[in-house]
Amino acid sequence: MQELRKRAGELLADGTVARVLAWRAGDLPYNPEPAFFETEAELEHLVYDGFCGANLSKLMIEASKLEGKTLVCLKPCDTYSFNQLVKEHRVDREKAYIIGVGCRGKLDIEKIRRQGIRGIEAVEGAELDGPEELTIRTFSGEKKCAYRDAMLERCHVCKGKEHMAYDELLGESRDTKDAERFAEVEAIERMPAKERFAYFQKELSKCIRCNACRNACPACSCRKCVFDSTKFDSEQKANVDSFEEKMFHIIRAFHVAGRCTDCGECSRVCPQGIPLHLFNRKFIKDINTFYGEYQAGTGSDEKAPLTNYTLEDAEPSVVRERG
Amino acid sequence: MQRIGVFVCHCGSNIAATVDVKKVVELVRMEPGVVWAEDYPYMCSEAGQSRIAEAIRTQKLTGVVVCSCSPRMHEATFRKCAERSGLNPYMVEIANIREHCSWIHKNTEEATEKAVILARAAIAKVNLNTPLQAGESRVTKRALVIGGGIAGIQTALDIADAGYEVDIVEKTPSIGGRMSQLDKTFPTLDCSACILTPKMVEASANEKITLYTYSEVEKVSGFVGDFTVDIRKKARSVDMSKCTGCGVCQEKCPSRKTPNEFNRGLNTRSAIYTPFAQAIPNVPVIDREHCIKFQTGKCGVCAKVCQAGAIDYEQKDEIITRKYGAIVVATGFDMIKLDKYGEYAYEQSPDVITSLELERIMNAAGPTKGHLERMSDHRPPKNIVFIQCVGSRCADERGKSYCSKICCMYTAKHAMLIRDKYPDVNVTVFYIDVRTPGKNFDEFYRRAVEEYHVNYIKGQVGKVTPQPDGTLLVHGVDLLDNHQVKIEADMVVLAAAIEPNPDVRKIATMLTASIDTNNFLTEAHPKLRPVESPTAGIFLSGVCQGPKDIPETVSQAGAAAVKVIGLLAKDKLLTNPCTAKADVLACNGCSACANVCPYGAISYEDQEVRAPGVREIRRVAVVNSALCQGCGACTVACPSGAMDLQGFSNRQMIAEVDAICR
Amino acid sequence: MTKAEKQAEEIREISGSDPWKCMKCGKCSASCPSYDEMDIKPHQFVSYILQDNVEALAQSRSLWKCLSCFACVERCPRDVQPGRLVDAARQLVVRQRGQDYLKADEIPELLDPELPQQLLVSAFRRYRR
Amino acid sequence: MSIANESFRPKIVAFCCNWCSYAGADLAGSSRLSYPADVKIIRVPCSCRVNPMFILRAFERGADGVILCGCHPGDCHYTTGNYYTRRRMTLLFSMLDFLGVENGRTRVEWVSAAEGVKFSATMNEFVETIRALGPNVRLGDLRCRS
Repeated sequence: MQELRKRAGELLADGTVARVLAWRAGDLPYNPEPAFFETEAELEHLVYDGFCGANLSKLMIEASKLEGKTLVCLKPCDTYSFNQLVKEHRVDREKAYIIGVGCRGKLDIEKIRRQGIRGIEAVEGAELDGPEELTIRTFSGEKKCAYRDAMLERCHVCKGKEHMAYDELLGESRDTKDAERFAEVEAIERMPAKERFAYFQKELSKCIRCNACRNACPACSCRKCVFDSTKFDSEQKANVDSFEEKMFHIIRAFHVAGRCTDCGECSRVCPQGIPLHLFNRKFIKDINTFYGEYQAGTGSDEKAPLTNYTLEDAEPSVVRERG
Repeated sequence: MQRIGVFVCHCGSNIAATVDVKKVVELVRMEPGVVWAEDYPYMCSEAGQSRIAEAIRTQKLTGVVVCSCSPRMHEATFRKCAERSGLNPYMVEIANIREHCSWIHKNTEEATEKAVILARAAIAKVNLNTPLQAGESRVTKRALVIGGGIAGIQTALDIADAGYEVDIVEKTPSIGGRMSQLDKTFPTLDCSACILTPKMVEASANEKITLYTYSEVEKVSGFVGDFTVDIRKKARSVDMSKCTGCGVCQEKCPSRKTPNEFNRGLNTRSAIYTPFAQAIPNVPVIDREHCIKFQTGKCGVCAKVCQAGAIDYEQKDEIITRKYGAIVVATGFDMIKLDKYGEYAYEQSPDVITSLELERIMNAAGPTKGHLERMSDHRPPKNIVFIQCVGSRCADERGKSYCSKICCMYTAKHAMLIRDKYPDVNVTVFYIDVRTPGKNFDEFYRRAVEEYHVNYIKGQVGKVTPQPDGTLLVHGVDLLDNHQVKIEADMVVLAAAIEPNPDVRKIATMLTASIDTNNFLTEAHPKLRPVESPTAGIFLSGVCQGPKDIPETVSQAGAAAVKVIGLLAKDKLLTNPCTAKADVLACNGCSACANVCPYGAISYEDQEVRAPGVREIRRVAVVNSALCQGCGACTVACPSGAMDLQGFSNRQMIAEVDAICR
Repeated sequence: MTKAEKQAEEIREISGSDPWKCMKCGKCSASCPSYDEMDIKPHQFVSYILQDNVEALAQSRSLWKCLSCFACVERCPRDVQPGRLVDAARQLVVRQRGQDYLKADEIPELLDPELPQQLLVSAFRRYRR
Repeated sequence: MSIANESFRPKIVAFCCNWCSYAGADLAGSSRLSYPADVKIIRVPCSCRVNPMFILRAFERGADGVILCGCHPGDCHYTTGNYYTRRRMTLLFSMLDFLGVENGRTRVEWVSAAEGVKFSATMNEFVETIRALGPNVRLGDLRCRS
């Protein structure tokens, strides 16, 4: 963290960048938030630890419009999103100075809470070079929790510790993958249709349409979302029927299909804890199965799966036939 | 809010017999936006149209819905009618209550209910229609004919005659097609070559016609009036400008074992060859697959003997790109393969032949110099059996469901010619039906029976068994006498079904012309637009559209030419205004739309965008409406809905869905 | 529906064959090895069923002369497959008459030493390859 | 099929491309090849014009089945439109299936202008399928109405 502050300060000072896009401490000890820093003095508020899950690449859309370069801190998985935004001409690579920050997995405060740890006042050991165990100070004393057990779901299926784009690297990254990426999706696929339906009905009925998923998602970067515009007579309004969440989430997943890098921000930010990444991951799995392995955001020029085709593609009836 | 008039057509009893049109009128009056509704026996009639025109004027209509037949029939009629009355033609929508309703439903209540729903959907759509203006596009005054058979030649000659440039692309080394393989033609018994070669010469001599033989269409892009076509001129290995056509190279060529395609493989040819004596151009090609020089590097005899120095082993395929206003498909036919008809022993015995092979045997330039003989032992046959409908009129997957149309007549011709030249040969024809519609056709067939005593037996042959002595035992049946017939024939001729040239599928795909399950190209209307493809600017000539004899092919070729001339005579074409349009305010500039556009109609510009709170330069999509054909692929690729299709906008489609599901 | 119509319908059902597709080309009769033994020829069989004349078929000698060689089935260009209709007609008769549709003493009269036995031909057809 | 389903009149939306399937439906009409009146056709220029939004909207508004018909792959009037349709719809249908929605409610069929018979047969079969599935409850209610 100190190193990052120092390096950012140098780059600000020598005029390489006009501002720094990173995280600063939030009102609670475990919710740092994205922030722009324009002076060296402000940098003392810059933080970087296990709770800095937020993917900053989307903020580069606005930063690309500003004068001068922006220093942006990107974790390995964030760089996929960044590349995808560059590919879609939303972010100007020339306007970014990327520091690829190290990552040893990001933390999910809910995972800690689910272990019965309540009244959290502070969490120690969340920094990049911290110990394997977190020490959590609560109203009722100190609690311990393995770092690994407090990691976000997405870190257990991490795409890898390599940065797909950067100008310089800072800090070690670690492979945190210890689960199969599609295991969750496959488990649901194995359920009978009725159970699948019940499962999603339960999950989606929690949705309060706060739009946190949409706001956090780097692929959901439309200037104006179709659900806010009059384009389809589908503008957001008081839900007249129960269908709208479903439609919203299906369409949202469809709109990002082939563009979603599986960064997991949607699920991370959902205040209701809906496993929204399942929709995106289902599409990714289907795309891999039907059209060959595809990972958005690797920086290749490959056509996106939904703007591409082959003469021998599977017919839609394949869905019915596989039962 | 629009002021919509709804006009419900009875179509005589076509609609009114199943749909309660009065009730439809009564119910649509209650729809939002509808200020006028009426019914009339024939809306498309002069009187019907004038009712619409009058309502537009008196009721100050801003939108019109006609509940009638398919928009594919009369959308244009009603749009013109609206335009004449001062209403933008694109404010008219059709509710198809005939093909999609009255003709398929029997219950009046159901049909009426459905008609009302269809009308509602159209009304909901019109409520969101906006006036559209058609643009204009240029017409390249040059036509392309694909296929150099009689159909292609005739079409090209007629187009050239009107003064337009026309190119013929022919896959084989010479123009002439199937007709050049025929010996005589029914029903007048003219020599096929005698009537065809003058036309071939004319095509070659006509300065408006360019021949690309030994060439294939490689790629087609563009649209009516402005097609761009890549033609692959396959390497002939002979310099066309130097060759004198003396033929010495073919005489001296040491590679002589290649089956002769022109003679249907009944004999062999040299590796350097012209398919037949009257070939145009009279310039040979080297079949590189069978040429010793190309296969082993050693030979080069042809180059040595060529006085003109025309042989060029280094020649390469050449791709040329040309622009055309119209394209005519004249790819013709071939006979089906008979490998699935084991019972007729075609693959077992060389004396079981197809009719086209018989044509070559009867032809003086053919493998037997015109002598009728068995291919196995070159003895003249004494008993010939003709079997009709081999693979035609089949309901199974072995054959074709259609009647090949020409077999009855050419078999009568063959039978007659054989009996005429060899009166001691017995000729038996096994038929299912003898079909002879056509001028002087039945008379021709009757002559075969009455004058030449050809033995016609009604009944399909069950099996042909080659005998050890070289004869062929034909197991037939005489259905009229009701007994089985066994004939010891020494030659059996199969009237194999004809099928479209197998290459046509590839060509149809390039042209985006639709094709039916039998690979025949589909016409725009089976009765009223028989020589046009539904794809604008693509025309059909000859058997590629359906089985035809020569006179029919020639008349269709002429008809296709007239349609082409009609198109090329125009300087400008009106373009479809239902094109895509981007809303710059919502456009992300992400390129998803451009990635799916098949016409390259979408480009990106940095534009200054101004809106409340926004003033910036953005990368936004711009549609070139002259290139856009209005498929709508981009509209779905666009996540923000910035790309929309005029005339089929998102809101219009949603309104239709809502109206139907109401 | 008359009894005859019902029977014809039953035959169509058992056989799975559609006699309306027949174009009366006679290829079945031309292919039939038992043609001469038959009183109602294979192609006529189809017409009889179209005319609901099942009674005549049930009475006919042809029913028991068909070798079930299925040459007609293989070769029929219209997928009508008269052999199946014959088979079905036999089924119908068997169902009507029960197990003893054929008396043992009738068999020698029906047998023709010149002709291959139905059982044998059927076996060849089924177990060939 | 239960007796209740006999009286069930499904709402079915059929999107047909102008060049092949709409013409195929016209041919079915002029050949008097009937199919149930439950099917209502919406004309689109190409199957690739059909946005998943339209399909979901139909279900939202109470449709029991949605079928999309286009030219056979390779025969698209716009060359490539139906190839995109094929991918989009495969993914969309797979997602609906994932959500536990009966996968018989959505279908894509390729029907050419010459295939009136196929059009009618397809519609008959589709209506039959939807009748057997019964009214569309699941898609209409993924959210508990507590």
